[in-house]
Amino acid sequence: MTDQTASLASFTGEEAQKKLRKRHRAERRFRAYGIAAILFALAFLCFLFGSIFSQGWSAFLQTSIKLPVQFSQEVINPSGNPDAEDEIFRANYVKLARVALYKELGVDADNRKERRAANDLLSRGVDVQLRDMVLRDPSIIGKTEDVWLLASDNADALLKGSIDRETPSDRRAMSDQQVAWIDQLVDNGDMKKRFNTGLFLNGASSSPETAGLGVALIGSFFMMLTVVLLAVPLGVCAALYLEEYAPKGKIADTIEVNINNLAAVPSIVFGLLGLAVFINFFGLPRSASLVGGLVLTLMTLPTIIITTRAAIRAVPPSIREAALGVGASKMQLIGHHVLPLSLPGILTGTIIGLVQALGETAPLLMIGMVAFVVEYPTTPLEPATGLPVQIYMWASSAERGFVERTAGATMVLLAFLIVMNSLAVYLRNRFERKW
Amino acid sequence: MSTLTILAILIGLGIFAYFIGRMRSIQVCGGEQRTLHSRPTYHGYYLASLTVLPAIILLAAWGVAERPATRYIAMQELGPQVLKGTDAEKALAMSVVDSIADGLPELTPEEDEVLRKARLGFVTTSDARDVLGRHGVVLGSDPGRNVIAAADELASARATSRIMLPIACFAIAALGFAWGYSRIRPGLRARNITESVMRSGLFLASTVAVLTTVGIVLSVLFETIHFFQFVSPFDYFFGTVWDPRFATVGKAEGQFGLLPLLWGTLFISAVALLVAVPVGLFAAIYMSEYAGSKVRAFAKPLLEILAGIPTIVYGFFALTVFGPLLRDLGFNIGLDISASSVLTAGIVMGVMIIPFVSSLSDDIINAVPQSLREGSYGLGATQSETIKKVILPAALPGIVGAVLLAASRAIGETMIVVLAAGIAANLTLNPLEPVTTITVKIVSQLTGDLEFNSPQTLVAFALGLTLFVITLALNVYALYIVRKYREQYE
Amino acid sequence: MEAKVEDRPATTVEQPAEPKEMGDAAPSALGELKMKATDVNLWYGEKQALFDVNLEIFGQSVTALIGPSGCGKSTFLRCLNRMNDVIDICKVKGDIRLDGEDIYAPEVDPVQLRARVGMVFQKPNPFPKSIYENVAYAPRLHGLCATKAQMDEVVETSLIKAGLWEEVKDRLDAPGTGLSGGQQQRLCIARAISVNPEVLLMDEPCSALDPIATATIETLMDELKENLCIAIVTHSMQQAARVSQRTAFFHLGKLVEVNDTSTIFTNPSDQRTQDYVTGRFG
Amino acid sequence: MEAKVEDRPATTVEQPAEPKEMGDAAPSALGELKMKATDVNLWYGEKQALFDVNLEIFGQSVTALIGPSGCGKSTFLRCLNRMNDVIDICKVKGDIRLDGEDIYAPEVDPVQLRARVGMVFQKPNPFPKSIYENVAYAPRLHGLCATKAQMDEVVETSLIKAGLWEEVKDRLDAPGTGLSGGQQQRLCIARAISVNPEVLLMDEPCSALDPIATATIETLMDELKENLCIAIVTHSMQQAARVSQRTAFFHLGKLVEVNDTSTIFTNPSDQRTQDYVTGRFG
Amino acid sequence: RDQVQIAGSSTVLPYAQIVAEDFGKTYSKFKAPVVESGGSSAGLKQFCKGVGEATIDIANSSRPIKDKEIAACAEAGVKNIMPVRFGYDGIVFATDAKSDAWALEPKDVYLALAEEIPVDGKMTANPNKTWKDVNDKLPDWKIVAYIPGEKHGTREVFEEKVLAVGCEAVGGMKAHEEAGMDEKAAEKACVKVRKDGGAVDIDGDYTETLARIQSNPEGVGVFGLSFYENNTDKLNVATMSGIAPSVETISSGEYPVSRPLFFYVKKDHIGVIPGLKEYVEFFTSEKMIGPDGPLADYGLVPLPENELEALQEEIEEGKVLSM
Ligand SMILES: Nc1ncnc2c1ncn2[C@@H]1O[C@H](COP(=O)(O)OP(=O)(O)OP(=O)(O)O)[C@@H](O)[C@H]1O
Ligand SMILES: Nc1ncnc2c1ncn2[C@@H]1O[C@H](COP(=O)(O)OP(=O)(O)OP(=O)(O)O)[C@@H](O)[C@H]1O
Ligand SMILES: [Mg+2]
Ligand SMILES: [Mg+2]
Ligand SMILES: O=P([O-])([O-])[O-]
Repeated sequence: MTDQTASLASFTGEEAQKKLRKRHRAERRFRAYGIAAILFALAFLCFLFGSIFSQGWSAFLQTSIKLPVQFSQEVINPSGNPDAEDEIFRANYVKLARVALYKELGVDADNRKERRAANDLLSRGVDVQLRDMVLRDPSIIGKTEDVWLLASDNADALLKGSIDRETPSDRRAMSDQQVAWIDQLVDNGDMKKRFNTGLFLNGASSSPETAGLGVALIGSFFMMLTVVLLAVPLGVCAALYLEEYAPKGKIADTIEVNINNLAAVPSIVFGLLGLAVFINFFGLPRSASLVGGLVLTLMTLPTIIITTRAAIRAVPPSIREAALGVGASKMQLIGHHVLPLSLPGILTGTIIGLVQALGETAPLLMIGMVAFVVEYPTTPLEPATGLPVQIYMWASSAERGFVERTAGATMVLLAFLIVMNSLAVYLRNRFERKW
Repeated sequence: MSTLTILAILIGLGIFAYFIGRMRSIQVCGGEQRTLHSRPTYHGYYLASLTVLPAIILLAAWGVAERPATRYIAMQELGPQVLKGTDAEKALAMSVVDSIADGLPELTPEEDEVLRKARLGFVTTSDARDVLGRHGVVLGSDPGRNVIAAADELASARATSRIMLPIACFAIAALGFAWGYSRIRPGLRARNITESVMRSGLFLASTVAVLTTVGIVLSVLFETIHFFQFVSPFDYFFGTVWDPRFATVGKAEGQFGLLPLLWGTLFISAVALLVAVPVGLFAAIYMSEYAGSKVRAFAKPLLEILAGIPTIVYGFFALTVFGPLLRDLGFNIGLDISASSVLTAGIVMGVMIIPFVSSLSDDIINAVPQSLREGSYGLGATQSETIKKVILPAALPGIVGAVLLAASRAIGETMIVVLAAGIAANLTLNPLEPVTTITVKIVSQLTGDLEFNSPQTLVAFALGLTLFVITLALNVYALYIVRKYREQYE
Repeated sequence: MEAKVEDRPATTVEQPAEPKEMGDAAPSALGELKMKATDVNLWYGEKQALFDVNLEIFGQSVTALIGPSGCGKSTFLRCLNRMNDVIDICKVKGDIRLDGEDIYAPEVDPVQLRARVGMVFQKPNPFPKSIYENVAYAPRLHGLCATKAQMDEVVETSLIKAGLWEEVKDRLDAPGTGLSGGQQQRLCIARAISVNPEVLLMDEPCSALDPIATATIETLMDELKENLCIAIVTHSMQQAARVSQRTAFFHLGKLVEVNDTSTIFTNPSDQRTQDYVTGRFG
Repeated sequence: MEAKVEDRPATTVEQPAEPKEMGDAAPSALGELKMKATDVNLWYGEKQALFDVNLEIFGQSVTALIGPSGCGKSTFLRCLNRMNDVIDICKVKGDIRLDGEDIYAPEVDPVQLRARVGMVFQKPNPFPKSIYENVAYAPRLHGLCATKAQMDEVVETSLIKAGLWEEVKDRLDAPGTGLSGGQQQRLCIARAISVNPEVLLMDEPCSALDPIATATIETLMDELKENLCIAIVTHSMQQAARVSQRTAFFHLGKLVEVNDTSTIFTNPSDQRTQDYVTGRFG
Repeated sequence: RDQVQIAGSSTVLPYAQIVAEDFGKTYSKFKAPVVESGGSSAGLKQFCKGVGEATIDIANSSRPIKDKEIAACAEAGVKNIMPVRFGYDGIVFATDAKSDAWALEPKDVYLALAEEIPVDGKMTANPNKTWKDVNDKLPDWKIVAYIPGEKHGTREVFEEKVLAVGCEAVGGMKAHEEAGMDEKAAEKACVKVRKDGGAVDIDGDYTETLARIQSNPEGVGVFGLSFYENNTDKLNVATMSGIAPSVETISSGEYPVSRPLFFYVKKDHIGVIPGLKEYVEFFTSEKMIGPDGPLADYGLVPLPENELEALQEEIEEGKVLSM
């Protein structure tokens, strides 16, 4: 009884109240740390997104100039033979565009300097633009049509404000005359920023205004396809074997450490491996998205195995016992219960792995996928690049136009990421079942 | 018939065999399914795998062997001077033969005739080249007569193989089917057989990870040995100066001290973990213990995005935004922070690996049984006391695993370090100065302007192997720690 | 005080008109009134789990709560030390007093309350720490022991009271989770009594234990009740009969009847109680 | 057969010299001999958990396994349908026969065995599927029902036998995990009997249940034993006394005594049994 | 294989890209070549893997191929290598655009960046803190120079044409030799850069150097001429010994710091790989690398006319490296 009163006093006395208040303060502090941690991470994320968006949004717009182009027969097809494909292919389309531009701006065609200055307003890619029009519809030859032609990256930069008009003209990439021309075109409504479909469709190019993510998107798609088709089944099967069958002991430990360690191997080393095995040993072609996919498969495999194992381990033993107790075989147990129940976890792991693979550059360097590829690949065996590769290459390009494209491509990649993440969260919630 | 077609037909046969197997098993037990050892489906699987698997193995083996075999046959036509040449010469000659053989089946009979004549010397081989050129076979020079002969041989060998392959495959499939069919009887342990086939499949899948390790070690080992022929292991492992210089300066003139790089790796990773572990852990605690399920469902995937952003983006962010910010901050409080420093790289990298700690720890903390929480609350503990004294200790093994994964990621990171901490290999204790890491040097020595079989480039492989061994040791140690705690607490 | 002993009514909630005029006095056979719940209603989200429960718990005695599964025994028990606060969706209405003080009053600190009203759970839940640390946990939290010697003493006394001392005194550093089920449960009791709570709530403390371990714990309760007031939830009629002085029968979230244990088991006033204790229920 | 009824000895393993000469005959009060374990020893890794256990289980009766916690009751039960195979470190020696056939013989398929020897676990563990699917699972595995109608019938019969039909017949598509504890346990029993096993092993099936649910399951056992042979592990002497015809008492991995239930509870031949059943143990 | 495959130097990459793109536009028959970037050494390593369809056809390089590499190539069967030196890369010093234009001498750079400099004829650890310490005409900026890292060939040129020259000019060479070094060791000591943060190695591309200057406006960076020409509004180029770097001054040899750029072609592949021969000819045509071509526009310092003609002739003949 005595110590009872003692304890009562110790809970209600002045001293105790003070102690208690201290504990509650600690409690509030602790909670505040948690909120601060989340806010810190989210603030960083916003900061990061903000800095990317502010740089990158303009990449989705591209300046074009509307010119009445005369598709003159003499330039395109002087022989008059409509079957002379090579002739049509090699015709001097730039000239068509330039002539139209000179006329529009009233450039003195005899003044070489002025001509060159005017030429600089047009992209180097206008020839392809016009050629494609002719190849698509040869009947256009001889007619005059209004065409929106790509402006050069400097003109584009001026319109977007990344070339400062205040810079002294000797240092500015656009001369005063060029600026005046541009202003004139803009005032006429013949020059404006339009949505940049080329960013999504074009292949690699040395000039920013014609450079696009087309090849990279296809390459990334092929690689992700390979990873999904290989890494996911392989990873899940391996995890199943290790969790359900492999005898526990030294060997299992070795494999576990080994897989954990693979997760720590720098990704470029996987590139070295891919070079040695897939290209040098199996003779697969360089720069092919299949090889890229295989390397990324090996790289993501540990992540998928580790997470899948954790998910499988989380299936309650009572369910296993129940199934075995009514005479299910091991495979039936796995197929009927373990896999369905661990599906959400497997999905999480898969997505984390895919996301990591989607953003990886270094291993692709070794197998030749950090490359300049103009042509669309039609199979996974043809040369291709990937989104992060394109970001990496654009990031190291000298032209100003690539700065915004780098950020723009990052936005595209992030969009991919967010779509994949939401898909994962959606699937996770769908398959999550309580037991 | 292309390999894909054969494969498709085989799969069709497999499905067919599956149904036959099922039917047969029901037939042999006279409808009394209880007398069957295994369910009819298993008999189906059994028959299907007997039909398909051997044929697929044959198909694969054929695929591997066909090219070398046909090429070997064709090469015999090339004549002695080529056959006596080096492998490289043979390979080159054969690539011409290959491309001609590719074109041969597309020729018209008249064109074929031209080629035949060319081979016998009645017309010039440049006629043959023209003919082939019309079918898109681009040849660098006029092919020799024996080259045409070899190509002919190659084409016919290929044609034979194309005919033989499906025959052989289907014959094997039929044999397997017949044998399996004859063995179906009530006592057949079809389930056990099927399960062991599947089990072997799973086993094969699990060997991939091990093979990857073997592959990695092998693909860096020889170059590493090569490297140590230039530089003594002592200088490498205990050298305190990293200054590889150019190969032109002199053979092994450069200094290849590992220690500054190792120190840089550990230093930056430590700073990154100093950021990621508290932030990640507190975030995890908040999400799992305090926040409502809505906040959690929202915050968790949002944080996970941090891990998926390409590191080059982080790198440029650190270089152009965060580094200067930090420097200005430091300037205001009288600290001289280089724009690229351990601190910049560490913090940005730490942010990148936050989700590894937060998401995995969140799962683990959630898995701590509610009974422990109630036990603690029941004694009058506040929530934070419960978390600190009961939940975190109980979740420790799992959290160690999460931190380890985060550390792995930090150690293996390149782009952030290059851009945010620079590439100078310093042995410094000051976090405001730049250092660099092993992975950075692996990449830069591999991609440089340096001579490729000099120690300057080869050191990349040695670094790769070193890092591999270090992380391996780290993982073994972590497993040991986790085991130790598990034994104590479970 | 003594005057009211005889007319302590068999509180039957079905007769709400009946006045409950006990004041703070307790029957002489039991100790004084320790806790008093008046018109407690409780909801889990939309679902009501307790309906107008009125119950007194007296010191120096064991009160047993019995009733079919899901009738709200655990829920009610958890109201008594506000463990229900932990469940987001749980909402309590009514008045629960400890020594006449409303424990749901805003100025009452649940943390402090739980130190005064300890709890032992159905499944033994020792912390993943050493035996010593398990017992020392609460005194350390509340800063009851200034020195190591004091702490040692508290740990020893608690373990002795819980009847575990002899079995573990040589391995106080061994993990608490390494003990057998019965030992673990006694460890949890030692942990709960280490801060000298005034009330001890036990939620099916023996359901995971074999008869021997059960017997040990029942003996323990008998001893403990000299110093504190115990409320126990049990599924076993036998156990309720063996250990408790008063028994309350719950059904579908309502307190059907509460009375002397012997009365409840021999001469209950409600038909449902009768049916339940004789196993004819449902 | 009848000749041996009287001299069926109280098998006390402490007297290993004593001949166990029962042959395959069973006492007339019980059914015929169904399972027979001879000299079963079992190790978990290094640690031996069972020592020379010899036990017969007879058809049309309930055999109860009792004993203090950790004495190996569950372990022995799990030997009978080779559920122990699942535990890597577990090694069994000895001879266990079902209808005279060695169940540990290499040609015996444990999967098939478990269809003949069903099991119900301490904690109800329905699959996270619908009630219907829970019961239909095993018949489907073993291909017992060709048509949907047959399956419906099997499900209905099993649920009726398990005494659950009335409560769930309107919501067969509801998830099995949504039922109350007692219902879940009955669902698990329905699932186990859906393939008409010859033996049903139950490991503390009622420890999580309230008396009413317990009573339902005990009644069920009484009915089921007409058609099959039941072995049940329980901590409750009362339950053992109520439901079983024969009782085996385990202690420290040894089978101390096995005999008619009434004999065990009234007149055991071993002192330890005596102590245990009267609660004086330990 | 119907595409030419090219790998190697990241310095050469932009030029190769322009050529590859135009090649694809000009020849309907051939696909545009694939140009990998991975560094000169990595490119040459791939190049020397052997001949055949599975190997690359061309290695871009920002340095001449080394003898050891030629030997390794020969060992793998790559015996006929056609070297193509197609132009020069000027190397310029530049500061942030907002600063005044600098006039540098090699000796200024040496005195600012060397690890040790002669003070009164004795080598001492570099005491200079600001550029003003080095040369009164330079601003009072803390010395921070972003120089190419050791993986870059540019670094070698920087050491040889700037540091070594500066060293010689201020008598560092002599001081070293007096301190007992032989000539080679003295040369080596001359080009050692300070490690106290004054000289920052950059392993990445010039974009990184630019980003660093933008985040530290008192930094001095080393750039390729082409990069500078594309960013004239962001950078202010310094003169070297009074000569402003430009395509003209470099090709005339007035501006001292430049290096040749190369690509190497497997002769054995010519004729086997479709488009290879055409690509090489296209690359070396006046239209591409002439003074009015797109490469010069981008910043390549073109070959003098006579060198270009000689080069085209060599390619016509198929001249290969001697082993
Ligand atoms: N956390 C919760 N959320 C929602 N409902 C709950 C929760 N806990 C209990 N309930 C519901 O409240 C009712 C009373 O539950 P309680 O746990 O108090 O029963 P009990 O009498 O202790 O039963 P048992 O003997 O099975 O332990 C039940 O219907 C239960 O489903
Ligand atoms: N998977 C296992 N690994 C190692 N030891 C085990 C395992 N399962 C049980 N044991 C040990 O074997 C012994 C017998 O355990 P068993 O579960 O059979 O006891 P029990 O009689 O069922 O006890 P309870 O009444 O508590 O269920 C115990 O000492 C236990 O610790
Ligand atoms: Mg309860
Ligand atoms: Mg048990
Ligand atoms: O990429 P580089 O070899 O030119 O530095």
